[in-house]
Amino acid sequence: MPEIKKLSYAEAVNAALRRALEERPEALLFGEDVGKPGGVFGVTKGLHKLFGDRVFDTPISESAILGGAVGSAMFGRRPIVEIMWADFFLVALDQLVNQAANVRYVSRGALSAPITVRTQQGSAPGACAQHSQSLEAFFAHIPGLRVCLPATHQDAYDLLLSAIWCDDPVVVIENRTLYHAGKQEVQLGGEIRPFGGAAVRRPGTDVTVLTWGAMQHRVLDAAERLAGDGIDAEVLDARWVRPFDLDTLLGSVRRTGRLVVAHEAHTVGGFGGEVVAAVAEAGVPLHCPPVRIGAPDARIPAAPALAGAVIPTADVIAEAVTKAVHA
Amino acid sequence: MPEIKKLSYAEAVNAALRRALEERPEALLFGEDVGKPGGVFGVTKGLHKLFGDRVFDTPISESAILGGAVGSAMFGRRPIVEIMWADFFLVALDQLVNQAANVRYVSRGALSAPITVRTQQGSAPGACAQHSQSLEAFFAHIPGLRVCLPATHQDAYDLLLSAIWCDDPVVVIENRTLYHAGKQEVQLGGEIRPFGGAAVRRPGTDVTVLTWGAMQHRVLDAAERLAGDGIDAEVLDARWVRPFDLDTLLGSVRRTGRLVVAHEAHTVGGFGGEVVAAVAEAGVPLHCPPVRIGAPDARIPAAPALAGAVIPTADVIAEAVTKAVHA
Amino acid sequence: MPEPAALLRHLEAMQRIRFFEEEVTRLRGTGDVVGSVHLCNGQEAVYVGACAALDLSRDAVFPTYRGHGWTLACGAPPHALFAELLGRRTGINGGRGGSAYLTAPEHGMYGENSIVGAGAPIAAGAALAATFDGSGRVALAAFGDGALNQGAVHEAMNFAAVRRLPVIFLVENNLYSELTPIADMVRIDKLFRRASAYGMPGARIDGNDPEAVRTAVAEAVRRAREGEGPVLLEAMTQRIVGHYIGDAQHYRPAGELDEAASAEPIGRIIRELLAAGVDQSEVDPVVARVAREIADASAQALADPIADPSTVLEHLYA
Amino acid sequence: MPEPAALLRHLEAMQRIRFFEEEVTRLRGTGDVVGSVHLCNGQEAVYVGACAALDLSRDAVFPTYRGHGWTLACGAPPHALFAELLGRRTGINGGRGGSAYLTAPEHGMYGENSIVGAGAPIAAGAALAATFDGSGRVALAAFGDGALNQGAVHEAMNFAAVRRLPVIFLVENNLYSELTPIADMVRIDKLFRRASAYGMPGARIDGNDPEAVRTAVAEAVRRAREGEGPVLLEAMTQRIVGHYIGDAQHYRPAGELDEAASAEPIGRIIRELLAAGVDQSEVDPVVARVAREIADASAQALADPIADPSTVLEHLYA
Ligand SMILES: Cc1ncc(C[n+]2csc(CCOP(=O)(O)OP(=O)(O)O)c2C)c(N)n1
Ligand SMILES: Cc1ncc(C[n+]2csc(CCOP(=O)(O)OP(=O)(O)O)c2C)c(N)n1
Ligand SMILES: [Mg+2]
Ligand SMILES: [Mg+2]
Repeated sequence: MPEIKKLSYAEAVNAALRRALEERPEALLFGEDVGKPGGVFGVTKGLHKLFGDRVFDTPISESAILGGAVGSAMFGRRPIVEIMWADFFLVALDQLVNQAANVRYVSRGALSAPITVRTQQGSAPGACAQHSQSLEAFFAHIPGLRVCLPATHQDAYDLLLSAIWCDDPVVVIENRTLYHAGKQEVQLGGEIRPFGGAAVRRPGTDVTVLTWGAMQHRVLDAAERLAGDGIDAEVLDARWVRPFDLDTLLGSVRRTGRLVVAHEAHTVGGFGGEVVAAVAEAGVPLHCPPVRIGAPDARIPAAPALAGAVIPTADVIAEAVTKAVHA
Repeated sequence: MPEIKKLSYAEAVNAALRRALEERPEALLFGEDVGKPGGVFGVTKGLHKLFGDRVFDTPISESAILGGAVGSAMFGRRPIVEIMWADFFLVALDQLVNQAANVRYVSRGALSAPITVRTQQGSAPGACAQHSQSLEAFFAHIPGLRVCLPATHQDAYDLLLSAIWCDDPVVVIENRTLYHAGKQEVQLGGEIRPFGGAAVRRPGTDVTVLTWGAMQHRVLDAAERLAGDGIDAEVLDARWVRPFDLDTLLGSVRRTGRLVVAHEAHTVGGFGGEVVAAVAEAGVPLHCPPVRIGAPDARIPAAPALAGAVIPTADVIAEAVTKAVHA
Repeated sequence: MPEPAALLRHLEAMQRIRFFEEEVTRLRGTGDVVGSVHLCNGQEAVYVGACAALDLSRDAVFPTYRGHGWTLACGAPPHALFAELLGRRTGINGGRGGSAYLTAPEHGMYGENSIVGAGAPIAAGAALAATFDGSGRVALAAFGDGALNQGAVHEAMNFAAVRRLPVIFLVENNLYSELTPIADMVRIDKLFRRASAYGMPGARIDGNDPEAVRTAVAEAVRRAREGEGPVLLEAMTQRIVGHYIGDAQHYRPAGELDEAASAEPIGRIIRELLAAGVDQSEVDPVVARVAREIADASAQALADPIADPSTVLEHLYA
Repeated sequence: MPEPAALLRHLEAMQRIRFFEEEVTRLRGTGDVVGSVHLCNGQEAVYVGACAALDLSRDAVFPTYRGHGWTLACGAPPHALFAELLGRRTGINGGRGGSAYLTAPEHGMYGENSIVGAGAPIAAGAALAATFDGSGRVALAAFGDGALNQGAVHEAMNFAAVRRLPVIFLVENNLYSELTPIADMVRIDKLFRRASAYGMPGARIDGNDPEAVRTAVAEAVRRAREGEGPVLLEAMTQRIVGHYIGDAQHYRPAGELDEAASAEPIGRIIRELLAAGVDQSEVDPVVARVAREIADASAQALADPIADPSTVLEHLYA
């Protein structure tokens, strides 16, 4: 019985978790502060009360959290765990890459590790260099994982459910600047969709701008400004970087003949390189060289004035697109 | 007083370490089994005897090893540490990415962490999925680090010394299949070169094949076969993936008009994507779409027959190059 | 004093492992087996004793790369293990796991682990599942002395202790981590003492005596099943071979290997059997039967077809 | 009983931190300071006591994100800290570090760390350097109660113990890790007891008494300088504010905060001073002076120019 509710992004995540815990008795939810306190961002509020022991707090032990997820998933549980910041994955990446990603493959399907790891990433005003990185490229490089970055309220709900229902290990990368940034209508209770698939956020004809994560809102701002300048940009939200929906991108680029990829992560070695390379390999003829927009080589500084010079803004995006279109 | 000696790759590494410990009294060498036993691959043999306490064994504690390196480097030591397999970095990547890479930037140069981390990676017959990954894309994505992959005996010596002399954190990725695979003449004692710079391993005119790490030997094999078929491939060894020597690559591609990138790492999200994207962005006109060769989406299986179907062979490379050239 | 019949069963199980490892050594010598192989000769009593205390139809074992012995003690067929090491289609993981990353869930062996210490949190997770599924499952994480210095093991032990998870942490203390003595890598070499930091019981046991291991693990299993939480057991043993095939063990002090050889569990249990009045003629057929079993399994595996590369992309995802 | 003069010095140092944090709270309210800020109100005695025992011209402190107090106790100027939190050009790291990742090596403060536990191995590294450079340096790693469950801390403690490194592991046990009580996350909440697992001394100290902290740290420094190795000290204290500014602390049981407020170190040391016969008129000027100092520093920082974005690519590499 689908229903529509006005929710914040955080509430949409909460609604998805609640539904998963209701409909999947084998689902567990655990991580640092996710139980009794309801999460440092309030995302898991009320769930411990509703579901008791299935929702619990853990020590500050990311290897135990991820290993606990892998082990319990091997035995039929459906753990949903939280790594509070993507940066913190780096103390325990082994459990995701060397463990979760291998279980099914090595056992030829005799075992599996269907875990869902929620995290959130990116820069926010005042956040330090150890709380600001965008690391999707790491996860996207690992066969055996699936990776999505919900950037709308509806996707916060939908993609998380797709992840939990998926029988593979999935990393869901949220963004804390979106959690409480306003309410939107979210359709709850609909059919759970399979993972994968990009979304067209703004149709256009002159240039394809592919993006993902919170960056998409800056890209859409830029696209509105560009429209004022007579440039009609098509904005695609990749949503999933593994599997990446290359077909939708190629279709768009074939129409527009121009490709810009914008992400918050560092440009060098970022997933934008993968995207541009895949389009180049496909031999799609372009009117101008493809363009990547991302953070330059620097660490992410805390002061907003400094971070603002590293993380691409709508201005930077608009300028780069304009330059590409007029190239 | 440069001299030339016939050495194995492992001995070349050993010679570089010995020179560093001799010429830099602040150099330390530590890691699991690197001291008294001389390393599981015998690479550090004899150094503990020669340099005493400056060369020591550590517990199986990668976070302590890397953190110990960062902390001692901040106070003027020049630690050279070993992470025995690149796969093991994943239990302690925090110390490299969140710590070492930030120290200088955040302190605006008041502090620095000039550590050298030797590791080795890749598939070898019988090695399991947790001992076979090629992870250079992770390191190459991190501003603040430098990353090289010496693939020749001479580079095993030269690049390691460049790394140790470099005032930034450097990851040196060796390859265990090369350690004892035969001796070659290595020039010792020459000038220590600055980091960076690709090498032309085989000049050619028809197609540029860029590679790095042990894969280069398969690429060179493929190039010899291709020569028999009348295809003259230029083989470039990137050597450093951060900083990546784009100029040398662009110069070559401008001449040949064709680009193939071959690496052992997984293609999707691999550093090959960065390279192809950078060339595409540069707008170099190509006769045919660029081609990436790497491991397909799979984990790395232990059985040689299976691993051989995942890791690109000289055959696979030759075929892909042929196809590209005839496209 | 245990029944001679029980000792004979232990002997058989340990001898199966020993012969298996000896045959692997031969196959590594001929080049049929390739790559790094970690043998467990000398440590067999740990596996045989522990598995005798587990109910492998529901319990779950998580060993390390040094896991042939565990896998056999769990009851996996030697043929499928040989085939795995030989990269055959009939390998227990079709050649995907290899010597160091075997999985045999149908026998209660839920995966070797080649990342030191990484099996401990996964075992805690298996135990966590047991607190919800009513299975009564107990998980056993086995790892080496050196693994205790790995962060993941620490996290797993605290996590298990605080949630009272039904998991047994079993240290195979063979005195070395690869080529380095554990005594040089810790200040307190009574490793079981670390348990008290987490508020769980810890004990040192004779890892060359399968009955001592069985007894201690059985008590740990009882506690775990009754909701009393985890335990840390430190089984003292020694490998009487190198860390990997080819390791010349120059790092071992003179005499140590000889002593270890004279204390190794198979010779010891035979001496115990004879002392208990069992006749050599009852021992010999057991040994001979296992020798034949292993020789046959190896021959059969060698005759099996090589793993099929065309399947290599399968089973990455659901 | 310490001299009143020493107590007055402690009072001044603690009050400086308290006023600093109160002003930061105000600036966070006005929106001049942005982002997540972790205050240390209530824990000042730990920093002031420890720094009084260190020789900051050579020793090195490695605190956590809750590090304003440490940085001030080390002697860093309040103005440069305010400026850092305000993202000014004059910030102690030019705005690059922010509240949670400050560095002030010129004052012996070698970096806050925003990754729980990550400072511990780095401090061990600093101590390792000291075993070679003849400096006599002692490194002090400070971290919270919750950090003890992080793998890196475990590895650092064992590494330091086995190499007898001159490092002090100082736990600020404020009973909570973010919003979760430490008592729920460990079985043994006497955290200093973990030291024995590594073969080093451990002790619990009164973290609201700067003299008690000073004395314990001084003894740890002595040991460390004389090559006797590391120590684990557990300073019992409480934060009398939220984990971060804005944390409503619903998770704290009724009465706990009131009790903490009545035990907090500044009120306590004033009561001690008065009990020792010092007159209120000797206390007041100290407090007033520090209040002015902080107000001036804040005003000055607010007037400073914003950090210069054109410099943002500098100093990534040597
Ligand atoms: C995280 C990690 N670090 C290092 C290694 C390399 N390594 C493999 S075995 C081993 C020694 C392990 O010693 P111990 O735990 O005592 O087990 P044993 O081999 O003696 O059974 C090491 C360091 C690894 N596999 N994983
Ligand atoms: C590796 C890692 N995991 C999680 C976090 C998120 N986090 C920040 S502070 C904190 C609580 C730390 O508690 P404690 O160690 O007691 O220190 P306190 O904040 O009480 O000073 C957590 C979980 C982090 N910063 N790093
Ligand atoms: Mg061992
Ligand atoms: Mg705390």
